[in-house]
Amino acid sequence: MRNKIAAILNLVEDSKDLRPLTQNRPVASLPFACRYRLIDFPFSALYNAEVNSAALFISESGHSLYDHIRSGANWGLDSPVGGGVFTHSQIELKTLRAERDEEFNITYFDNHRKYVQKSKADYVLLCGSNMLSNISLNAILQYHQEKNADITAAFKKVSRKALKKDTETFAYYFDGNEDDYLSKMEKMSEVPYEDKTVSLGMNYVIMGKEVFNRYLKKAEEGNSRIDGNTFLRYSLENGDKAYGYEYTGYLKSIEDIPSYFEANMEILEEKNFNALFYRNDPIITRPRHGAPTYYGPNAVVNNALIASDCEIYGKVENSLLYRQTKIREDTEVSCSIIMHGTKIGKNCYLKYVILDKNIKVGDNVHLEGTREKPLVFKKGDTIESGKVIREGSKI
Amino acid sequence: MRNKIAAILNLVEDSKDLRPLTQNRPVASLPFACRYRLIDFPFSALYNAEVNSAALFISESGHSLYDHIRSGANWGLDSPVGGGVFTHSQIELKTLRAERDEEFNITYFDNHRKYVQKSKADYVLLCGSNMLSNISLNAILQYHQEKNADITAAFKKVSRKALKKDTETFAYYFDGNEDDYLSKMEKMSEVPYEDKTVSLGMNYVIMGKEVFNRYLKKAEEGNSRIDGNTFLRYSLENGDKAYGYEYTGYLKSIEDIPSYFEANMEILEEKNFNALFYRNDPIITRPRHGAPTYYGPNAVVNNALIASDCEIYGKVENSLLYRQTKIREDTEVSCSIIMHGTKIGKNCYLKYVILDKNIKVGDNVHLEGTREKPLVFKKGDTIESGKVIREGSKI
Amino acid sequence: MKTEILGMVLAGGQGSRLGKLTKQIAKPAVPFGGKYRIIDFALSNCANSGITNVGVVTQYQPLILNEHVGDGAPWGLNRHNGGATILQPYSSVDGEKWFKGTAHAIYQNIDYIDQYNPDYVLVLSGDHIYKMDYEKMLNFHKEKAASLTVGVLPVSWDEAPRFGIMNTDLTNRIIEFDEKPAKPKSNLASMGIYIFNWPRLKQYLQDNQSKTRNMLDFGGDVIPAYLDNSEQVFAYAFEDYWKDVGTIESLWEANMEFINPDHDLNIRDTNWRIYSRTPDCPPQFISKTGKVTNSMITDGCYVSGEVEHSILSHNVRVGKGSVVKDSFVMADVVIGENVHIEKAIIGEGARIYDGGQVIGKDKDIAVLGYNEEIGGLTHEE
Amino acid sequence: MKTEILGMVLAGGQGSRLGKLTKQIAKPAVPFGGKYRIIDFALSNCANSGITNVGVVTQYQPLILNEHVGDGAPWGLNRHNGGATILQPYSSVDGEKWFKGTAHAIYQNIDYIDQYNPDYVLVLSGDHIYKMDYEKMLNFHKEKAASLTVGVLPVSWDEAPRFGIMNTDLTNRIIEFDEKPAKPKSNLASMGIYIFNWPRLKQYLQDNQSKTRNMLDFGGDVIPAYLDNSEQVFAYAFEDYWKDVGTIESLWEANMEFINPDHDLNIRDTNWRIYSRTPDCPPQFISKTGKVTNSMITDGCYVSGEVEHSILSHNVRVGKGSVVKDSFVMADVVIGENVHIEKAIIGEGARIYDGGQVIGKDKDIAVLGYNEEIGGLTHEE
Repeated sequence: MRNKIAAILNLVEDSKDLRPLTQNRPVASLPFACRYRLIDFPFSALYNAEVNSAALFISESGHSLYDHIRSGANWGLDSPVGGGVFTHSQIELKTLRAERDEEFNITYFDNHRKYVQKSKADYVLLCGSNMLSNISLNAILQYHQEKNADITAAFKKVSRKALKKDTETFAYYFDGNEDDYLSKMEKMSEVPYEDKTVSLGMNYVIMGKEVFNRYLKKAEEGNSRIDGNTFLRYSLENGDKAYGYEYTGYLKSIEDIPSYFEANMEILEEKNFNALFYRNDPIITRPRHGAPTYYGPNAVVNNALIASDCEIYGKVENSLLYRQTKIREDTEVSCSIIMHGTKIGKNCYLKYVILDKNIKVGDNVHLEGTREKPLVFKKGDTIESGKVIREGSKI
Repeated sequence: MRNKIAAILNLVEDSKDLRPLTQNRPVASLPFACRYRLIDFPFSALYNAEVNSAALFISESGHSLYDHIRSGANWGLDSPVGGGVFTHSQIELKTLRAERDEEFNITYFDNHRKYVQKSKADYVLLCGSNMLSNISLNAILQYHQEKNADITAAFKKVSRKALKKDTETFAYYFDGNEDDYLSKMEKMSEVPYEDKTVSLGMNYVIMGKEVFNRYLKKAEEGNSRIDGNTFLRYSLENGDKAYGYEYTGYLKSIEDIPSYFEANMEILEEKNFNALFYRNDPIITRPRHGAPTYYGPNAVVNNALIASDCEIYGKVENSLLYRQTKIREDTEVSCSIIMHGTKIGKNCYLKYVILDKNIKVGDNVHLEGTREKPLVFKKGDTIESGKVIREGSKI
Repeated sequence: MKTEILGMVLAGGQGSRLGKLTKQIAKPAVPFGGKYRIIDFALSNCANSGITNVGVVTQYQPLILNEHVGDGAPWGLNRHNGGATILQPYSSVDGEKWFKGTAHAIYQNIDYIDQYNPDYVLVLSGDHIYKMDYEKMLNFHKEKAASLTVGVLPVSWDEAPRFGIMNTDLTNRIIEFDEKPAKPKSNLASMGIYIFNWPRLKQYLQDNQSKTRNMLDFGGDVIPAYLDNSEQVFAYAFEDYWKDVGTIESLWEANMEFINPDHDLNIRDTNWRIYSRTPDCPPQFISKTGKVTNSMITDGCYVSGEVEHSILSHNVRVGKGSVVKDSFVMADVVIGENVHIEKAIIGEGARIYDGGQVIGKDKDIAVLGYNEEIGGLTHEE
Repeated sequence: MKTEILGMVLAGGQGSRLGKLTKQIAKPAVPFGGKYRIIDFALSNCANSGITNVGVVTQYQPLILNEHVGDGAPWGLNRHNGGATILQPYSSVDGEKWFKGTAHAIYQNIDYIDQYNPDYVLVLSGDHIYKMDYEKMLNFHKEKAASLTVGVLPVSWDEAPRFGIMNTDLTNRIIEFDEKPAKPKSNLASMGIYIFNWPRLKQYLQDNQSKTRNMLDFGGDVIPAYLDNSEQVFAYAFEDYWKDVGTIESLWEANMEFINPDHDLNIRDTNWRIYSRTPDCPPQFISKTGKVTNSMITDGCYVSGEVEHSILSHNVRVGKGSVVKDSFVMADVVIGENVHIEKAIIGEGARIYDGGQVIGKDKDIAVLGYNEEIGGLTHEE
């Protein structure tokens, strides 16, 4: 019941394929499922395991994240008992290897070392935010302890084809069965692209404090970024006892617009929705005030996830509406993601569209992408009445 | 009693002359008076006037500030009633005029405009953090209203010689007496350096929402930074009704190491201490846990300000000790500033010294600066036993 | 510490006319409108009016109410040295301090009030649905140099005999107070909202405790005493939407009115938000078979059936083939398949199993109590 | 919601042996050590032991105690769905729910406890100064498969007749409970710290209410009943510093011991911090004429006189020529010039004017009550 884990979140994640959604926000603060941001998922995992301290390593676009996280109180991360959200200026992080700024590098590694030392935790967790899941850290820790492992990394068995060809993820291999030593890891992009089952590394990696300090030293010597998979590689190189913890819940690697769009659509399937949200361990986010959502007299809403504080007078199908969206009369929205504060006028037709926050759509607008290539509009855009845009046509 | 003021704090303040203290922190998070940071003073002014929202414009070194501010809750700035601490990525701020990044500039001005609009306040306050004071915003506002002014700027009458020669501050001039129109402002560095009384602008400037929006437009057209003195200049150019509100409490312009050191020494005078801390309006900071300070059997402490959670076995005179400092037996500390977590060994002698946070000083160390040029050691330094350093000698 | 005006919300009442809805919950904590509890309106009005120090007096079944109010953070009432404070009965060397009436509750908490040394005390009940700017009322109180200002509401002349009626002169000064008059001379009903000059009220409360007249209630004791002594007592008229939800019918009616997006209360107005403490739930899910029209739905709901002109609070599940019509469903209710709910209030945590029916009619709204269960076997079984 | 162990801190006691120090303040809220109140030790122990849900039962003069505990934030006890909850007497349809004893206070709050559905309930009093890891005691409880584990302290055999004494067998099982035995068979005194298996305790409390034996107190009723029924009751020995500050002398003594930087309590140990809710005050100022030795001084103090082997709490002012020796001075005390204070406890907000004296002696410590004033005219006059 005591805090036993110090958590380090490496949130300097590759976001170029998620543009324009990540133009002004890191991957970690990407909106998801009507009222969450991706960071809510690892943070809730910390909360549910009663971890009360976390160090976040954030790059320069992290300000939307600060606004969301604030003091970390929502996730129990502001406890005076050794807790707190630690932040570090990480502009240089991306260029860590390239430029070798001596002083910065010392700070970077020292920050990690001091945080773990001050937290008084026995174990260290490394993770990121782009592997969407609802994972139990206590279960990983218990597995780690029972196996008497040096390092334990979470994975899920998925079809190779569920990931994009040039994914940045890793495949894990085991000596015998999955209950056995983790013996090898390989860039997933080098695994043949076929309907074969692979063990996808989730980049949730746990180890004892001593092991962490050992690998940290190695990272410092090699001037490497501190990251779950990097440390797992060290353990394999060292011949340490590495184990895999098999996660069986919903998992999605959010790497580009298609995978982000898919994740949203998949969550409309009850099975996935329940796996993420109706487990015993709740997903927690920053609370917001607003009235319940109003459905007009002629509203037709089917297979849709809706946040509160919306107003719906039209038709919404296979779609997600974020807070304070408004869908006017005779408008049809299907297979689309409509983010916070976006208002859509009358008699519009939207299919396979992602509208970022606070977009204004006039009347009689027709927007149509494809499942493989949804149309994406960026925060604050205005789409004038009468506009017709189809995938392939010029935006 | 309702929130009537939207506060905008421009915290991109010149800090080069405060190095090494500002190497990893902005001026706003410079420690002061044993348990505060400079930002606490404007923040407390907001708290005491029941202002519940503020927009902070911060540059890239702002992370120590985030850790201090967190959600702003300590200063009542996290109220859901239109409140919040707003932060913006401001790396480009310093180069606003130079590079003319079109998109960034639009965001910069839009952020100001939207914040004021969303806050629903009738008045806008512009201020910074480097003019140390404890000022009543309600009093300024009341004066502003009674004068039916377009803009009101706070000032204090000081001797020109109390400021450094090349200060970046401004002198205000009035048509008749100080109760009259503010008719002219001039760079203080251009005012002759003699024992003459000048009206020092404090860069606390208040105006109505409409006036603010008008000046904002002007700033946008001229690509200028949003700042109290800039807006005051606009009002003079426009022939608008500008007034000065005379502040009579303690004031110090913190611009370089000598002025920072002086401010600390001045606060040891009861008159100044009381002016800052024993007014009706308290100065609020982030609460910390720790035991009361222990004074050893042979401790000799005179004319000193001490935070809690220290241990003092030696002699401390005309000095300030921050939290968790330790002064061992037979050590003498005078005219010095010892910041948080710094430990000083036995039989040392320190005079005119500033030790930043978490410095370790061995035994038998002799450190001696001068009042005009105190010795400054930077965060985390170690000073080995037996070391002797005098101002002028090589560090 | 000095505060101009302190709010005292009297939230100790049982509200017995709400029957089983107030058996384990004080009336101010009864749910309303999908994501609120009744007291949210009084607390949000305080916050929006700039009243940052508020005592909440509780006594009857306070657990849920106290947890809801907590540190006052959802309403921004969590300032240093103040904010929201729960005040409950306690014991002292003088014996047990129970609250025997509205004025007596203030009397027992004089120590708390004196901490703030306020000029004025605003006394409210936590029982009503309305949006009111108390700052305007305070300004009126100051302009009139009143000793007491009573918030009044013009009611229809038919209804007037059911209320405490204030008869005023041309300057809005109250010259007479009729408790439930058979032949009302005015239609200005007391809303139970008072602004008192604190030093004077304190004197009344303290002096009179030792005399024959016990100052137990504001309506029955304090106001008559003020009028007898020619204190300056004024009426401040409130003209907007105000609803006492003291009965099952009025609670149901207020909820049904609340659905209307053009409702006078204007719940979506961001200039005067109604804040609440809400649980963290996933977004609402309308399944392929769900149909929702003219309704308000809250986070965490799962709708596979039909919902028409109703309010679903947090985490309500409506199974296939079920119909929910003209009803107010509180949080955490499970509605199975082929259930029929109409003109009803369903209490928190209730379960209506497959084929179950809860059907009321006008003036006889059906009520299912908290955690009650009806209907056949669960679908899973 | 499911919690393994829930803390219940009994903070309703008056502590009448503390005389005027507990007239307006419940004993757990009595100040200690410069910046603490007594209950901080129990709450910090809970927080440090990883017990995140804690009910604080208050009844006697709770205003200051309730404000101090508040939302539990200083102790990190402000989690979603839990944290610290104040539990006070209340009324219900069954009548008024007053707390008539330690066990009865638990009985009246069964609804609160059942919300968490805990396996174990840790019952504490908020009256003692100590640092204890309740997790270790819980592990002991589980290892022993106990139904009840009682925290016990070895006391000197002289003192044993003043305590409730637990006689144990070789396995630490309690076989007999002697309340203040003339001839003690053991020196293991009950600390008033219990871990119960909740379902069993609940059964005892509910069953026995309707029978002749009323389960009012743990010591007097519940433990004897457990022993009579051969429940598995074990003693868990605590060997570190523990102090009941129930009298003026013991409160003074505990404070004097606390000054020692090598004190067993090890207050500066960052592995087991004692947290508190503290006011925002400026740093302490020792003026040119101030002299402070072998003392603890807290934020906001201003010292122009001499302080020796004493504790000054927040915002104490000591004027020129004054001497404070071997004393515990609570917050917001003003000491004028040429005052002599020795072997004394000075209550919060007290004022000792120029030339005043408060001098006690061993076994007869002088006490100045809260806000009391003594001595000549103030210096300003």
